[in-house]
Amino acid sequence: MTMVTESPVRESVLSLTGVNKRFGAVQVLTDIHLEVGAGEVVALVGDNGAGKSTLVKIMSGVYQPDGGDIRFDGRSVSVPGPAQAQAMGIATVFQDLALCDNLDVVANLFLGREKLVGGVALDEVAMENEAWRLLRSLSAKIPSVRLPIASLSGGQRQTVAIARALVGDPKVVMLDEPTAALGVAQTAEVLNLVERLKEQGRGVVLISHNMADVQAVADRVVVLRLGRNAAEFKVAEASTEALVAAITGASDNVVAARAARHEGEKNDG
Amino acid sequence: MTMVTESPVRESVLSLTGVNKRFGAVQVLTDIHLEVGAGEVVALVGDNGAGKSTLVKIMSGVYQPDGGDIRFDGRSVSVPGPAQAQAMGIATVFQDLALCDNLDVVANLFLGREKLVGGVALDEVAMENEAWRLLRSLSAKIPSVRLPIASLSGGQRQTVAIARALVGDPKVVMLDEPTAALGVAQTAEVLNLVERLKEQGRGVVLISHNMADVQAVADRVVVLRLGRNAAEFKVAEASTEALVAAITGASDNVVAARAARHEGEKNDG
Amino acid sequence: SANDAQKGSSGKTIALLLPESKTTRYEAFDKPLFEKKVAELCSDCKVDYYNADQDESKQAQQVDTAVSKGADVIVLDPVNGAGAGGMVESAQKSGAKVVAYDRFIGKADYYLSFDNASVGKLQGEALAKAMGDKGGILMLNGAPSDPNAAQFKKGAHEALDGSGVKILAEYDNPDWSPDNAQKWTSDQLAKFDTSKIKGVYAANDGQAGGVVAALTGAGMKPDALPPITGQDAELAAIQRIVAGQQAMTIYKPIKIEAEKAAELAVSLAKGEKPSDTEDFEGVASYIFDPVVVQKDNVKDTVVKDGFYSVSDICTAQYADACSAAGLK
Amino acid sequence: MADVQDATPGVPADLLDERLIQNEGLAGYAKVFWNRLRGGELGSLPVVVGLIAICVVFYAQDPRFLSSYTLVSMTQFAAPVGIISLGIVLVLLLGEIDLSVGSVSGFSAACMAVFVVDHGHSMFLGMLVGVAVGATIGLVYSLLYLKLGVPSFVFSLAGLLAFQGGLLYVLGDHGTINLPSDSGLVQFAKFGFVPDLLAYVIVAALVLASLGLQLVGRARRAKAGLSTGSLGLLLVRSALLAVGLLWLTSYLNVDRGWSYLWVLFAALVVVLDLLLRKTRWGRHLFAVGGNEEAARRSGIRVGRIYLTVFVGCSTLAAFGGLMSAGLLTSVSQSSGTTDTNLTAIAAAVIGGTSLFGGRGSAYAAMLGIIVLQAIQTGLNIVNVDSSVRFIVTGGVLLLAVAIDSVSRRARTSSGRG
Amino acid sequence: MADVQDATPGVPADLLDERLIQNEGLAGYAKVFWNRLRGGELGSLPVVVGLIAICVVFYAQDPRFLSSYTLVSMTQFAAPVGIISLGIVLVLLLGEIDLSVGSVSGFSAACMAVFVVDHGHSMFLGMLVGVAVGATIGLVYSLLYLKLGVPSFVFSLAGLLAFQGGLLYVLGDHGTINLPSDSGLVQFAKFGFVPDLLAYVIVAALVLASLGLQLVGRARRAKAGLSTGSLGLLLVRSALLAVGLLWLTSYLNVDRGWSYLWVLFAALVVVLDLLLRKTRWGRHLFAVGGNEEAARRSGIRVGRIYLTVFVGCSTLAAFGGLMSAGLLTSVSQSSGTTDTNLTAIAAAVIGGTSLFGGRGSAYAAMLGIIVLQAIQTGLNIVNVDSSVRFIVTGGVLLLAVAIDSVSRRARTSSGRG
Ligand SMILES: Nc1ncnc2c1ncn2[C@@H]1O[C@H](COP(=O)(O)OP(=O)(O)OP(=O)(O)O)[C@@H](O)[C@H]1O
Ligand SMILES: Nc1ncnc2c1ncn2[C@@H]1O[C@H](COP(=O)(O)OP(=O)(O)OP(=O)(O)O)[C@@H](O)[C@H]1O
Ligand SMILES: [Mg+2]
Ligand SMILES: [Mg+2]
Repeated sequence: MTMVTESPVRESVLSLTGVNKRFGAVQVLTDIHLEVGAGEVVALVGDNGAGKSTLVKIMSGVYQPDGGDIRFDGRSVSVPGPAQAQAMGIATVFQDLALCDNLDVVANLFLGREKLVGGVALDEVAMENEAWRLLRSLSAKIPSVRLPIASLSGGQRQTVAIARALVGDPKVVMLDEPTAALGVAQTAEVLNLVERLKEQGRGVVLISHNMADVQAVADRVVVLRLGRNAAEFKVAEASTEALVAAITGASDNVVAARAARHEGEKNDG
Repeated sequence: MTMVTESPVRESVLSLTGVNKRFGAVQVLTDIHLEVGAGEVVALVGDNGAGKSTLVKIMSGVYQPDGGDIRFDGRSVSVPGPAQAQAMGIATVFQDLALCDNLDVVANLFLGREKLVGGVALDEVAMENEAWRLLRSLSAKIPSVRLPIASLSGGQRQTVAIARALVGDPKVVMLDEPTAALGVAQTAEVLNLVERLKEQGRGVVLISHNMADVQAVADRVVVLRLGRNAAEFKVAEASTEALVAAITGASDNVVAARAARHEGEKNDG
Repeated sequence: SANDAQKGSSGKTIALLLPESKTTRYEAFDKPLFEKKVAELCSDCKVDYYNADQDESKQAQQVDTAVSKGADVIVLDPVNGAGAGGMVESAQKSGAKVVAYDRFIGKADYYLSFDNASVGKLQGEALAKAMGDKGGILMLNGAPSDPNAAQFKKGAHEALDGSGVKILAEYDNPDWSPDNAQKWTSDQLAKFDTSKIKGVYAANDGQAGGVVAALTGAGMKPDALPPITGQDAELAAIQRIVAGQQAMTIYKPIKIEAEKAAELAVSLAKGEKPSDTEDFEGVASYIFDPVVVQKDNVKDTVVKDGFYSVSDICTAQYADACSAAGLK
Repeated sequence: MADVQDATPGVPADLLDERLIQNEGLAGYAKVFWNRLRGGELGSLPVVVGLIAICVVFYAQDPRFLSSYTLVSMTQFAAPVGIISLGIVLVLLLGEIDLSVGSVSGFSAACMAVFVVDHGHSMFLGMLVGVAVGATIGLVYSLLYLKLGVPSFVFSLAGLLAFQGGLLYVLGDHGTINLPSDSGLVQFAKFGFVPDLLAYVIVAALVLASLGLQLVGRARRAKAGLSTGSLGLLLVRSALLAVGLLWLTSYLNVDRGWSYLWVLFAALVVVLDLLLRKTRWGRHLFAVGGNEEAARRSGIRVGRIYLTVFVGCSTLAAFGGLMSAGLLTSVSQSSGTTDTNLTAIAAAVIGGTSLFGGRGSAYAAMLGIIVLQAIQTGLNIVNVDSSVRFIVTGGVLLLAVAIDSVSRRARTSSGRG
Repeated sequence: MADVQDATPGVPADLLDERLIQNEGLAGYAKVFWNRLRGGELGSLPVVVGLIAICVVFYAQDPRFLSSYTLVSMTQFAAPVGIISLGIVLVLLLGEIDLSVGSVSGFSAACMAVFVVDHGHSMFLGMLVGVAVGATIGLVYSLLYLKLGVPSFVFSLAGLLAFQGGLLYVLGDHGTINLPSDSGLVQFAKFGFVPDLLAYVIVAALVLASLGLQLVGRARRAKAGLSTGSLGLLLVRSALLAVGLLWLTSYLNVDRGWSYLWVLFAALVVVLDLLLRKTRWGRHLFAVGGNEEAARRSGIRVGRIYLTVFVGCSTLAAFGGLMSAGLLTSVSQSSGTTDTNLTAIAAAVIGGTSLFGGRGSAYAAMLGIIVLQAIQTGLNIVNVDSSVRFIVTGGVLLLAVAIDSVSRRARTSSGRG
């Protein structure tokens, strides 16, 4: 297990130190630190329930930490709510998507950032046009942008949630398992998107359980285990096995066992 | 693209022919056929919005098809509701999980199949014990089974939904993207589980966007595209490229483009 | 078409508008008596009946509807007499004559009634008398949201405040509800020993029933209750009076009032101008006297008028009391 | 790959997906309509059918039910509660409830009456006071909701009681206060009817404005390469609207014509509808009602939405109370207490507003109040005993909504993902 | 890998996760309690605090507020509406509403009264008829809901009106019907009090039964290798319960003692609570209320749950109406119409039942009705003007619930996944 202890090379846009969070009788996060640089893709990985989403929600103002320090653009800040996080330039794709089922695709895409015509009325035409552009850029297969979200498939919804993060001009984009429900083509588009975001100099936090995807686009990998910082890797130095071992906390894990068994079967067959 | 036209070798438990479904102005499924044999794992793949989940919901009685024939155990049946589907022996893990947020993990696991003590009272002790056993067998990282579902992480919920399908003795298990939110260890456990189900002679329908997983456990791969049967492969004969091409409907797709680019970069670097 | 139907009604139309349906008198007595008398006096007169369910704006609309149906005379028992001026004006504009029935309206053409304030006064006087003009009472008034209740209350206070009776506690009962009356009275018994309560003023019979239930519930013997007042001459109240559980109720000989109203309405519809009226606050009026019903005059009032038959009153439960009171 | 789809020439950008079932021209629209009918997606049409059924039945009983006179007074009396019901639509859209609108309407009207009649201020000032009272109450409500987290059911129940007490307190020994019948409010609410000619002019302006806006919208969509829908259908619809409204106007003009009160209500409905559908505020309101947490995470200032809605509801309630006082020419202890709450809430629900938030429209209040008013007027005209009247009201109400429910039946078994 | 965790010896299977903050012994429980207090997860405790505040204030005004006599009559009068409120809890748990419980209670009582007094049948038969009327109404409601899909707000509104009419119709010219005061119903509801000794026996039996059940449960858990919680705490809690109940009993015995009516209500609460928490039906009810679609997909026969709940609610309403009639010894046109609906619904909500389904308990009805009754009795004893009375009722109600709301505040900003 390689621990990278020196701080990242680039100047960090967002950094957390000593963050704690507890829910009822469960201590969900203990003394977490995390840094994201401009133009850097940080992958946040960990087992189910490790506390990744909770951490993302703290950074986007949904939860308030019980303790710890958040710095944005070098200044110490508090993030009292999602509106403030957005105003600062933090865009988030939540794991549960946070879409309004009763509104249609266009309305969801521009929620809180509606385009206006004449200063008051919603500019439905401009928004619909832009919606088609955004969705096509993600290879979305949505029959009509006037369907309510409730009647979309799981992957279609996720695409809408991701497209939302592209409206506006965020400094940091946080993607919580953005490709979980996506098809192969859409996943590839999202990985392309992450690379584009990075090129544009934005900081990206990517949560994923797919090690191949993580290794393909991340610069650095931060591993959480049971609510604590478990390890940190430079992506170039991290093998899949090492990552899995860090996540599960043991090198003789079920993944390794499966791999070994299949290897054996293949050799047999 | 290889089309397998001869029917599967084994006797089929569940088979669909000519199934159609439409929602409002969208024709979601057109003339679908599908067969699942006992002890067979059929992977159902396709792009987002291809109609996979809709098909699963038709087979589990959630939706009624507009037309077509469903045969179970050789007899032509109608599936008027989920209760009937379960009584027949069809267990389903839905993509949206279909859990009750206000109930705790134990209650959700045994919902509709509660254990009783003395004929009337719920046997909480037996259910809690069994719950721990089921969850541990899936490597779930859930701090307490008395937490309401609302306070679980995405992956924890999905594990609960999967564990539910193991309560009872189904003939066919349908898993709609069961590993989407799971960690690496849990995913491996679910793949192990699928293999166990297959060994027990149950039919399994597995929906997944992860071609590696599909290739690891499936016997046959059925591809849907825009609501129609697009292709069918024996898994031994299907390469990842061929599958992706069948899903996206073109061999010059974004996945291939990405792969090629990365190949290029690697060769450069 | 619809508009032709509106114009084309021949004969005379009399509209009868009553205020509510939760006390028995209106639909059980006023309406049938009125309709019967009209039918007797005038064969091609038609009576349109409305009930406002205690809702002023509903009644305003009903006045409008009555006008739309071409009413020649509107007999209006207002939900709120003081606020009914607007309705009267719109009706009068259409050429209809308005008779204020049972409750006073300042702008009406005619007025027929038992005066509300005098009802309260009668109750108060009877109570004071029954108590020998001394001792403490509980006082339960009608709903604070019912303008008529305020008039009863005022009348009762006039009678009681000057007497030797002392009001221990007073309550405006939302909705006139018997349940509330029972609860309130029970709660007062926490403060005042039953022996201190020498009488109860209840504005109507429903509340009187609640009071009786509360007092007997607290252990008082049903035949040793203090005097309790009432109003409306409900059957249940007459039964209680016969059984000695309630001292009195106010009986308004509705028959007289309703039939007089019918006569007046018919003559107005025929264009006549009655002359036997007296003046009440500037309105040509017929004022009737309400009757205090007590155990000794049940026979001579409600029974005699055919308001109730003896068999109505003397059910199995009250058979003994009836024979004791000489009713059979 | 995005361009693969764009390749089909001439097809608007939003109609490219091959799974979309295309329909063109009037025949196509008839087919769409038929499918929506079968699929139970007809919006308020079924309730309208229920209304028509009610009208037919009462008309058969007594043709005067549909006379000009009846229609005029029906609309006039429907307006005040309709205005209150508009506020209820707002709170229901958020999934909240306000049980106190009746009390608030009575209390505000009483404040106005005391201010004008007892203190001799002008009617205009009095009305300002009444409306301000309503707005203040809404402000307090939203503070209770936002700062203390008291559920709306509870604080509005408390308000229901407290402002009934307030009404009694303000009226004091007066009991009833009669408004001067030459005051502007009474003249407007009770005696104000739109002159015949003006009514036609208004209708024409309305129809032209609606047509114009739709044509402009069409042109913008066409320019942006989006589908536009059939021009024929648009024109036919506008023509039907024009003919319908003009005929209705001429029919009402046989009697007194449109009452100003109703026109005011209708104008409020149109304005609120535009606010709800066409502005950011309305969009955010629907979002908060549909999924408050999602709305919050989208950066919407959820608190402000609640504030505007509670203030809006109480203000509309106060305003409705003033109009009701004007129509009755008096304020009394019973103002706003009887059934006003239930009628206002029922109207919104019958018109199709969900109690769970996120679904409904301003027109729901209008439709619902017309249904309720029609039942009441019909029973007034038909003349029955109270017991029967209650039973029939319940039955007819059920009927009107059952038609809607049955037609929605197809939609129930839904599910996602 | 599952065995990695199981390896820790001696730790119960459900306490293995290292993120769980462990607390042992009484001190540990105090800490847990404090944390829950701060985290706003206290269930009904805050409302109880509100109730205590109410009691203190009224006691300061007039000590007789807490006299044995007052407490006895307070509990007695609270019971009938409490029973109705229990039914409301059921429908609210499903996220539905029943606005007609008041009318149904009055209508059923009237049917009973007419059957007994006018037709001379026995009281027992009369009560059967009354309850059957309620059950039938519930059956009709559930058919309307399940077969036609009419929303519960609408059909119960229709029922509210229709059965008010029905009440008037059944009573006819009678107006009020007096029940024979020697009838079993009146004797039970109005004059029935538990003899002193029996009361102590019941309390002892109750406490022992509860303790025994808990000990058996503990033993079973221990045997299955699950955590058991502190035995000390269990004993302390039972002891507190015993002392509290015994003291209350002795205090009430100074006056007439527990009324049978209240004991019946309490028994219904306990039974319903057990049904809700310990049986399949209750589990399914919560599931349907929390997420109907998920419940359906789990194979639950959702329709049956709705059926039992609507029938249960109307039956309880009818039963409450009968008890109310027995207590008042009469049935009149105003039976069940006055505020009964609002009080019953408010009691359930104040006690902590959510209007949106899936959260609540049978004890909510009990707690809520006690709060409401305490306010009313307090005001009756303190004796104020009716305007002040309304205002104070609203204010106190708000206060009782605001304490709860503020303590829940911490929980609001939630979110998943
Ligand atoms: N209730 C509904 N109403 C209208 N359209 C629907 C409804 N349910 C599904 N659809 C449409 O049907 C299509 C297929 O949806 P489905 O959920 O079956 O896709 P899927 O293959 O499971 O996709 P994914 O991989 O994203 O889960 C989508 O275009 C969706 O918009
Ligand atoms: N609102 C809450 N109340 C109580 N516990 C919570 C709450 N939210 C999260 N938790 C707990 O916190 C832990 C971490 O949850 P989190 O959602 O952050 O996990 P995660 O790393 O995102 O997992 P996954 O990969 O499954 O999405 C879980 O054990 C969960 O049960
Ligand atoms: Mg997560
Ligand atoms: Mg799917």
